[in-house]
Amino acid sequence: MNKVLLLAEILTVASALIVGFHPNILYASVFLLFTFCGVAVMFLFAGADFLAGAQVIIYVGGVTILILFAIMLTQWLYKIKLADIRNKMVVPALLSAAVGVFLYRALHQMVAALPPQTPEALEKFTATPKTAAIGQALLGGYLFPFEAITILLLGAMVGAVWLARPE
Amino acid sequence: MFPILSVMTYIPLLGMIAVLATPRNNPNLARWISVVATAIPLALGVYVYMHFDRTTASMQFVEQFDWIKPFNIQYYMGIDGLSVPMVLLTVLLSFLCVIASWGIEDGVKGYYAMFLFLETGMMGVFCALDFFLFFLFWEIMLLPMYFLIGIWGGKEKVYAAIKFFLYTLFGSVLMLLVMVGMYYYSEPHTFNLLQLAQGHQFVGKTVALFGHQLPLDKLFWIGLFIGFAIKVPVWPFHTWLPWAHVEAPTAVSVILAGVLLKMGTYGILRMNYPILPEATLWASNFMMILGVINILYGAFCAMAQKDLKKLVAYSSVSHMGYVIVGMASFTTAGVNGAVLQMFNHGTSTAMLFLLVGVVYDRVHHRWIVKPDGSKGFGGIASVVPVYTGIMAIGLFASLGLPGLSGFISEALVFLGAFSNPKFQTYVVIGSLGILLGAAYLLWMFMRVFLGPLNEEHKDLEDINWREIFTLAPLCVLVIVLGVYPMPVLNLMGTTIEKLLTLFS
Amino acid sequence: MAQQALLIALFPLVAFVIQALFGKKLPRHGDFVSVLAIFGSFVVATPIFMKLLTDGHVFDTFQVTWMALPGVEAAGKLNSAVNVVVGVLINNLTAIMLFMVTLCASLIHLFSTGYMHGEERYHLFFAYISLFSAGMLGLVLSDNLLTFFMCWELMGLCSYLLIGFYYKKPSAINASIKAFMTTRVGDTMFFLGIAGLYYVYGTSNFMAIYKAIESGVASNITIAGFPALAFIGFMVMMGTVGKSAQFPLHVWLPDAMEGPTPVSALIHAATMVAAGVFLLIRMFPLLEASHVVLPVVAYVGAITAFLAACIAIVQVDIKKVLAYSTISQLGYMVMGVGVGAFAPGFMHLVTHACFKACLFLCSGSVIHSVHTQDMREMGGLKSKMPITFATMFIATLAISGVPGFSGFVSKDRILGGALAYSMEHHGHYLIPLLGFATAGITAFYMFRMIYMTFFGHARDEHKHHHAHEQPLTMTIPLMILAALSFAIVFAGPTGIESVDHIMPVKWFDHALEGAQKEMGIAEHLSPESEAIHHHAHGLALMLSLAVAGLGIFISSITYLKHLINAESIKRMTGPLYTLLWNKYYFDELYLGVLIQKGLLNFNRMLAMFDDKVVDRIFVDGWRDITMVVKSVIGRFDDVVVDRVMVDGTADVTAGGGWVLRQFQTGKVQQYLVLTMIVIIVALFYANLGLK
Amino acid sequence: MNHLMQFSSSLQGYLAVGAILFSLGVFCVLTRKNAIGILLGIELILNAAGINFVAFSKFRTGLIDGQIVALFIMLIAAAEAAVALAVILRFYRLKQTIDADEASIMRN
Repeated sequence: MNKVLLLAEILTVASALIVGFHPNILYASVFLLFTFCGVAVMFLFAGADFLAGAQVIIYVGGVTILILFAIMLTQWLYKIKLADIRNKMVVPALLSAAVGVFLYRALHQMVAALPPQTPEALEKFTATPKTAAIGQALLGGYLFPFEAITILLLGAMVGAVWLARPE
Repeated sequence: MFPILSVMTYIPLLGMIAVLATPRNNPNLARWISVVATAIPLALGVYVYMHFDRTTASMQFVEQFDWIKPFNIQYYMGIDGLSVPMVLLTVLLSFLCVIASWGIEDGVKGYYAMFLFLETGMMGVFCALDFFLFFLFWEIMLLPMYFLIGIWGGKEKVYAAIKFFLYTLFGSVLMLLVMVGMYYYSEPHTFNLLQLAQGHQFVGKTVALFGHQLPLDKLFWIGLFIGFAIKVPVWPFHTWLPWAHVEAPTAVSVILAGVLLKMGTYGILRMNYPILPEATLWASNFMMILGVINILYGAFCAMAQKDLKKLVAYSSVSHMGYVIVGMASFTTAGVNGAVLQMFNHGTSTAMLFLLVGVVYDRVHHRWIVKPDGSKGFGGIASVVPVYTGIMAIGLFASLGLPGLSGFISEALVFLGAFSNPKFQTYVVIGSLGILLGAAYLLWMFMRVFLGPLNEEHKDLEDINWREIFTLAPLCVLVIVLGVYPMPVLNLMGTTIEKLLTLFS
Repeated sequence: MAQQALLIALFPLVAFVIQALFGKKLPRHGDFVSVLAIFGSFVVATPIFMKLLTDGHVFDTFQVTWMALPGVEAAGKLNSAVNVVVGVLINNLTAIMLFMVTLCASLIHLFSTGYMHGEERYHLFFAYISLFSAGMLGLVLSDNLLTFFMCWELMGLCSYLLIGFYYKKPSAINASIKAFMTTRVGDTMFFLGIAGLYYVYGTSNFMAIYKAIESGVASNITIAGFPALAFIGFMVMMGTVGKSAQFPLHVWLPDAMEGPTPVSALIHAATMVAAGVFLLIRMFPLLEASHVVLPVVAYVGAITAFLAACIAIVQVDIKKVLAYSTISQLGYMVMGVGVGAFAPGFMHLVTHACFKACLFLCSGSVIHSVHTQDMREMGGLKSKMPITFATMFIATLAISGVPGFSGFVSKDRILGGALAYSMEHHGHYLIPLLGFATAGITAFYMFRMIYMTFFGHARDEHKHHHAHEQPLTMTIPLMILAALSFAIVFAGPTGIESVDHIMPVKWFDHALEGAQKEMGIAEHLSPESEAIHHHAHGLALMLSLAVAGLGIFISSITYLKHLINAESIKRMTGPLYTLLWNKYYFDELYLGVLIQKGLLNFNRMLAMFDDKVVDRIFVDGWRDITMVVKSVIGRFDDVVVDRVMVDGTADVTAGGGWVLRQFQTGKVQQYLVLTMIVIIVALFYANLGLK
Repeated sequence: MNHLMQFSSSLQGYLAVGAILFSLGVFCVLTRKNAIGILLGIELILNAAGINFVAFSKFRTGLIDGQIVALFIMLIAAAEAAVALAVILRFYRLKQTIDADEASIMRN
């Protein structure tokens, strides 16, 4: 089973690299799709089955398609100059690499501070389905953020429609 | 016990408030209120005169209670032989001046309000026995004077008012310093004048100033003396007086000459003498010289004046010189003469100023000889005989003619000063003042009243009943005190006797 | 008796008050009020005088405490108690003076009802005269120098008011102020004398002083460096010099003639000027004790007498002649007191009062009839005004020292005393010399006046025609006064002692001896001085007769018989004449130099100094200084504080703001770069911290 | 190879992937001139955050809170993307281009 996880992680990282470095925006968007799928698999192996489903529906189904639409609407197909002129890349590359490294070291030190779970607890955690627990948590302890999110989504929807309406 | 002193001091204040409340279009109401507001203190003054105990030198009608406890400041009012004549003079002159200023037309309410406020200030100064309270009333008295001269005055009233104000303020700054100094250096920190006078507290001490040790009591004495000398006025500090008198309206210059000048000498007698006797003895020679200079300087300057009021102003400088000579002689006759001279000068100068006011209200100029040399007044005796008669009485009173009050105090001052062997040469020189006094007053009487009539003034109408009413009491006082001065003299006798025990 | 005596002074005072307040409304303008008052005083004074005549001595005092100042009981200390006690003293001198003053005053009041008739301020004239009489009588009555001084100055006031009575005339008012000021100079010094008395004796009561001097108190005390008694004596003498118009303060008396003639008669002949001499007589023991002052007094008297007599020779105004003659006669009295003959001096005072009052009133009636004072316009009035001529002639004989008249008696005794004084002291011969010379000159100018007015032919027909004799109210006083000018009144028919043994009149001498005893003056002359005195008096008798006769003789040959032409003498004496005519230029000296140049310029300069220097520089100077300081600080404040400090910081912040603004490129990505840098740095430190 | 598998299924593995995704997202945002490119980067960053949350909920806390937060992140990311694209369309209509540098009206 761990081999599948390893493959998913390699898939995610590779496609993320392409998204980051590919000059053509269309290709970047497509590979973003693959990154999301890889992440969904990682969720599965992390015992977050409901989450993986949500990931697939929201990101893969919704956001990426939205981005593709946006690209279609803003780049003239017949003269798609899809090549995204990239200006200097050295400084941002160094910068983002440094951020990544420091972030990882910081998290790594924090990890040492928390007590690890026993392997069988890990096993039991990944096995139990989380949907019911998430449902109860959403309407129990997390009721207020849940409601706030619904209002947020409504607002975003109305805003997006108003902004994008034709003159 | 009925607080008569406070009532006398604050009735004018109530009067002021009442005057301010009267409607603007009814000046006569304001005038009558202020008459009442000055009549009541006058009546109380007579009561005080009747019930004043002549045999004791201690304070009478005392009102004493704590005012600002942390600084040991008390509301301490009381009068003794020294302040009774001054209180009576203040009350009488204020009453007369309110009637004399019936002719003021513009800003009647403001004028009478300021006037009553001034009376409160004056009464307070003469009754206060706490240095802080004294200083408070001293400053209160300054303010209305500034407005009275500054607003209702003559041509250069603003200059005169400012000069008067700043000059006296300079003096009171020094007084303030001394007050604080005395508070600080006195053992049980106090402002109470009587306690300060006990035990010669400031004699031995010295204070480091400008790098070397200065004797404390002499420093205090000089500070107080300058503060009061400006008011008297003593010679180098007198230049505000002619200006203030010339520019002030009649009634104000009467009060200024009648009462305010006496505050200086009263202050010296109330504070310098009892609290700092050693310093006073040390400076007696200095004071006597200043007194003689005052007499001669005032007389000489008066002779050269062309303006009636300025002449009388300089004569006041000269007559106050007698007071200083009397004070500085430390003899019974001298000091009694000095305090009597303060009272007599008050009445006789008040008469002179009122009379000058009478003629000024009619003709609006006061020139004996006009600046361009032409005749100012001339030979008006034939036109206004009654006025001439009263003027003659006033004139000969301040001249020091026997039979009138001026002579008694002058005689006492000189007899007293002469019986102190140290000052006999000064008195001989000072007696020249009596001579010069006669000269400039008679010269003025001749130029203004006698001789051929100056046609300009042939339609001058004689003195009216209101003016006579203001002058009559003063005439009576001047004549009666000239013949028999004891009614005023026995008021101050015992107090001065106690005061002088410090110096013999 | 002293209490009634007080009435003498109070009657005129009451009359003054009534007259001053209601005079105008009273019938006849109230002149009867004054006349009655003075007659009342005369009536009260007469019994006192009679008592003196009958038993040769009168004495009474009445005292009251005027001022009491409490103090330490021990005398002599600075703050010792002061009790001013005043009162009335009646002794021989007072009695005589009272009688003489009230008599003269009454007669003059009567005379002036006629003379002043129709004057504009008639009632005020009588008010002033009554006040004057009250002052004079008060002075005579007072028993101490303080009230003496008060009445003294009160009289000065009245003389000022009366001289300036015609106040419309500028010359009159100048004369009045001159009189007041000159006498005031004397009075101020007199007052210092009184102050000295209070310093030395603690009182100014005559009796107390006489006793103190007898017991020899205060011979060593000094006042302002001078020996006490000399200082007081000198100051008192200066009082007399001022009031009795002695040299050098005599300039006011001739000008005082501006006043109406009764005033001249009353004040400037009989009473006020005599008060000065009366003061000397009252204070004689003190003067005598001070040894130094008496000779000075004698010299002053002699010089004044001689100088005034000389000026009188050249005067043409009848009143001026009499004025100078008064000064001269006063000089005589002062000389008398100075040489120690204070009894004859006092007698001369009394006799002079009578005949000089008579002379003035006669000149008044002459002036009243011919309406001029210039003798050159008179002449030949003998027939027109017989009574006036007769009384004036008698008075002239008296003043010239013709035997049988009062003037001769007193003048002869004074000259005798002067001669005895010079013999005894073997020096000072100048005094008798001047004395006799003056006697001669007096006779000369008096007869010159008589001849020019009454004898010869009328020089001005118009005035001569109008001349008429005065009504009785004016002539009666003349007659009475003339009657008093005879020797019989004072010392016997002829006035010469040797002759008068048959009918001696000794009342005056007895009164004066009593007064001397009272004053403690030893009359017991040593035998040899007794002899000198006797010898001197004999010699003096011869000399005075000779001198008087000579004077009359010369005067009559020049003015009666016109043998010598007065004009030629005038030309011959040239400069001397002009000197005399200008009264030795005293007026110019005093008025011109002392007053105009000296005093007034000094005043102007001092007043200017006061305005410019003391006022401007000393006071406004401070204002200018503060102005300068203010502008300096003001500019400093603008330039430095404002510019540099405030605006500077503003620029710095603006600059800073500009620099920071450059970061606001608007490029979102650059903002993210910055954020990333910050996060990295934060994480880096976080890692450090965690480790 | 076995070691690599061991690492990838442990917490450090997940964190490593998260960190890599995060840095690539940042790089993408910084260098892309195209506004939509920036959006891509943001999506990557958000996913990285999600992974970290899930990893910690499994390997350390054993609670589902982490997952709930990840869920919320997803929801917000969706809303954010919608609005962002609407803005970009509006901007495109305004400026006919969606170059990020053009949007600098708000500069200094």
